Amino acid sequence: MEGQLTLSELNLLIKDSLETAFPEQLWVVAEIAEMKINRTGHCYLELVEKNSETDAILARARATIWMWQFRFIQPYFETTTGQPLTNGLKVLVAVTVEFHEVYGLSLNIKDIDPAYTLGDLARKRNEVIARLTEEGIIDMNREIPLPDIPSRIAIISSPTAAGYEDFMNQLENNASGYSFYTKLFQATMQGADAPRSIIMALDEVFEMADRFDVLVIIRGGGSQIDLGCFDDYELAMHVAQFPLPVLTGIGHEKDETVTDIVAHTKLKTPTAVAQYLIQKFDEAAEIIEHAKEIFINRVTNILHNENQLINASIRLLRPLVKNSIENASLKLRHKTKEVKPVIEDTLELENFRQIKLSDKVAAACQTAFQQQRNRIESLSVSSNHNTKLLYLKEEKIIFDKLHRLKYLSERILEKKQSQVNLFEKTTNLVNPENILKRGFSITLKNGKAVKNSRSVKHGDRLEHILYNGKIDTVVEKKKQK
Amino acid sequence: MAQKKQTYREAMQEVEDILSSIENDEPDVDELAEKVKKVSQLLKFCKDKLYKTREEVEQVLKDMDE
Amino acid sequence: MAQKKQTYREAMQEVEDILSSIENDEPDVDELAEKVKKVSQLLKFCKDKLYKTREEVEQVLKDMDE
Amino acid sequence: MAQKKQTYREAMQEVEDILSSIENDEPDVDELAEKVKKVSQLLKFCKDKLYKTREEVEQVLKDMDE
Amino acid sequence: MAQKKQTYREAMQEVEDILSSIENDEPDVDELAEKVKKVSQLLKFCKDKLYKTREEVEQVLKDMDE
Amino acid sequence: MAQKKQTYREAMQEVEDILSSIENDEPDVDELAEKVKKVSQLLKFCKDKLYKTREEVEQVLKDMDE
Amino acid sequence: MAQKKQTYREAMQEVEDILSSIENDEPDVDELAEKVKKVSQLLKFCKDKLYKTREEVEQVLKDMDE
Repeated sequence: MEGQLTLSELNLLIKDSLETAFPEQLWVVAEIAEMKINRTGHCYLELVEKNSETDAILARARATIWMWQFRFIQPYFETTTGQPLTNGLKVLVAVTVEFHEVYGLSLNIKDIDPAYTLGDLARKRNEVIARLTEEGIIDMNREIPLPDIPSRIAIISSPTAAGYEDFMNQLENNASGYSFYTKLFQATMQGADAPRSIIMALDEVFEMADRFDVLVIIRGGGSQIDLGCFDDYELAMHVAQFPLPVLTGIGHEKDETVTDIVAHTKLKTPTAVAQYLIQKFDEAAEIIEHAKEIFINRVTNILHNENQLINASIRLLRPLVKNSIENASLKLRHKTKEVKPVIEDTLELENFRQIKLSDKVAAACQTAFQQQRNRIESLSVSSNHNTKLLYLKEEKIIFDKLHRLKYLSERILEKKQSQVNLFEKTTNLVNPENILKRGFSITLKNGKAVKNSRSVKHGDRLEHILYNGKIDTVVEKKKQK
Repeated sequence: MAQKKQTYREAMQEVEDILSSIENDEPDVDELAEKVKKVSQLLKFCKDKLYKTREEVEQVLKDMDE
Repeated sequence: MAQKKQTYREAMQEVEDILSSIENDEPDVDELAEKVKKVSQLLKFCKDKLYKTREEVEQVLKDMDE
Repeated sequence: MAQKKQTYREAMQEVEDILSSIENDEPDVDELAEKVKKVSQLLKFCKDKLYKTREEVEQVLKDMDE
Repeated sequence: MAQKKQTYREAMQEVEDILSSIENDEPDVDELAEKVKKVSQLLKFCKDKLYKTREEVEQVLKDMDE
Repeated sequence: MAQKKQTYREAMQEVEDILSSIENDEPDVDELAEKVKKVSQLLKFCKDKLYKTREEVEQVLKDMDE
Repeated sequence: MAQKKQTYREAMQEVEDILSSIENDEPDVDELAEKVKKVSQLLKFCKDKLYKTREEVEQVLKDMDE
């Protein structure tokens, strides 16, 4: 049949077409499905593209990194990403499309851009973290309080791992002689099986969680970059929700795994975990010692202070008491001193009052005399001695009375005298003797006065009484009127 | 004796009486003489008494002045 | 005796009374002499009393001053 | 006897009263001497009492000082 | 007897009262000596009490030091 | 008995509380000795927890196994 | 009897109160001796209590170190 081509002719034709179609190298995104390195150092890979939803494979291609390129690419990649160039990684590779008549289509990888992978891993990791966060469990384990002394330790590790041995050595030979109780739960700690294996171990620990204070996940001695399994969502979810605080010592230098993130405390190595635990004990011991020290100090202080207080009170008491007594004594002395002037003043006052009263007596007498003087001033008795005035007045009264007496007496006596004189005069008038003096005479007859001449007869003998004598006669003749 | 006891007033009364009787009764000379004598005596008595009284008063005043 | 108990005031009152009676009643000479004697005595009594009082008061005041 | 029971205060009051009566009332010769004597006695009594009190008080004060 | 039960404070108060009464009231010589005696007794009582208190207190303080 | 059930944390909390009370409250000599005893016991208990866990747990496990 | 039940704190408070009253109040001679005695007793009581506490505490602390 015309136009028939041999397979080689076809393949050559394909080869030419491809070379024409893809003359330049191309940057292609793919996932490493499988990767092998042969003895000569060439790297053979299977690249795929998966549906991000379903994981169904959409495309597949073989690829090769020749030894001389791989020698540069691999370390560069791993150094840059911190990840081994391994299955499951998404990579951005610079490829030339090659077609070999015998081996078929193959992509020759000239270069890998680690930045892309890094971004992709980060994205994936971020997705896991975002999911855990969204589910609200990312901090769950961290929220479990770590016991002050995490002494009962469940360990998930590979028994043969050097890291486990380091961990145990560290714990058992701790310098302070702390006592730890450990129990190992075995698990595969690397590779694709690791998550499942570790989850199984977790379930085992979970069954007896109350016997332990803490769970330690340690891995050691393996590749420093074979840690993708610890970004596994399932594993991280289990760790996050584990009822005991989880300490990780997975052993890597750079970015932490998601397991580290959800763990209670992430440490770099198993030894570091052991040291961490010992450190917790050290801290506790220190706290106890510190508490003891503080306590002893405080108690000692209190006792000392109280003693000081008592002594201070004793020291205070003496001056206070002395002061108090001094004050009382002073007050008493003052009071005593106060008595004398008060009394003396009083006596002085009284004495003064008496003197005043004596003066008043004299003054009153004087006043009395003065009053008398005023009353008899008209008598014009001149005396400067007021005190004598009373007497003078009375004397005057007496004197007056005497003179009144004299006057009255004399008046009366005069009157009487004149009466007597009158009577005397009258008497003188009638006195016969005085009549005789004037020449009359009394004629007696027989001793009796002759009052009438008729009683005389002739011849009667008559006696005549004259002044200074008598004469006898005889009647011779009688004449009658 | 009677005269000693007789007061000045009695004496003066008697004088008065006697003088009255002289005036009214017109005694005879004998009587008159008697009466006059009596009056004289009485008046002397009164006069003495007056004098004595005066003496006394004066003596009293004199004594008081001393 | 009665005079000892008599006061100065009473004595002076009596003097006054006697003088009054002399003035108004015109006593006769017998009484006058008696009354004069009485007044004389009373005044003497008052004078003595007055003198004595003066002496006494002066003595008391003198004593008081000592 | 009465003076012994009489207090200083009463005595001083009596002096005051007597002075008042001497000053204000008509002085009476009969009573003046008596009154002055009384005042004198009272003042003497007060003086004595005051002196005695002073003696006593001074003794007490002296004793107090010791 | 009354004084044994009397406190220092009361005694001092009484002294105060008595002095006050001496100072402010009309001085009463009759009671003054008594009052001063009383004050003297009270002050003596206080002095004794103070002395005794001082002795007691010093003994207690001395005992405390031992 | 109570201490056996007490956790390290509770014991330390109690120590803390007692320390706090000693520091902040008026020092109470009356209770001090008791508090010291208590703290001493608590600290001993806590210290034992550091050094005797293995024996304890192993004893417990042994008991459980039996 | 009362002191047996009294706490150290109360006793010290009482000491404080009494000292305060001695310092601030009008000196009270009547009560001073009693107060000083009381303070002496209280301080003795406190001192004894403190000494006893110190002994106890020191024993406990010694035991703790072992």
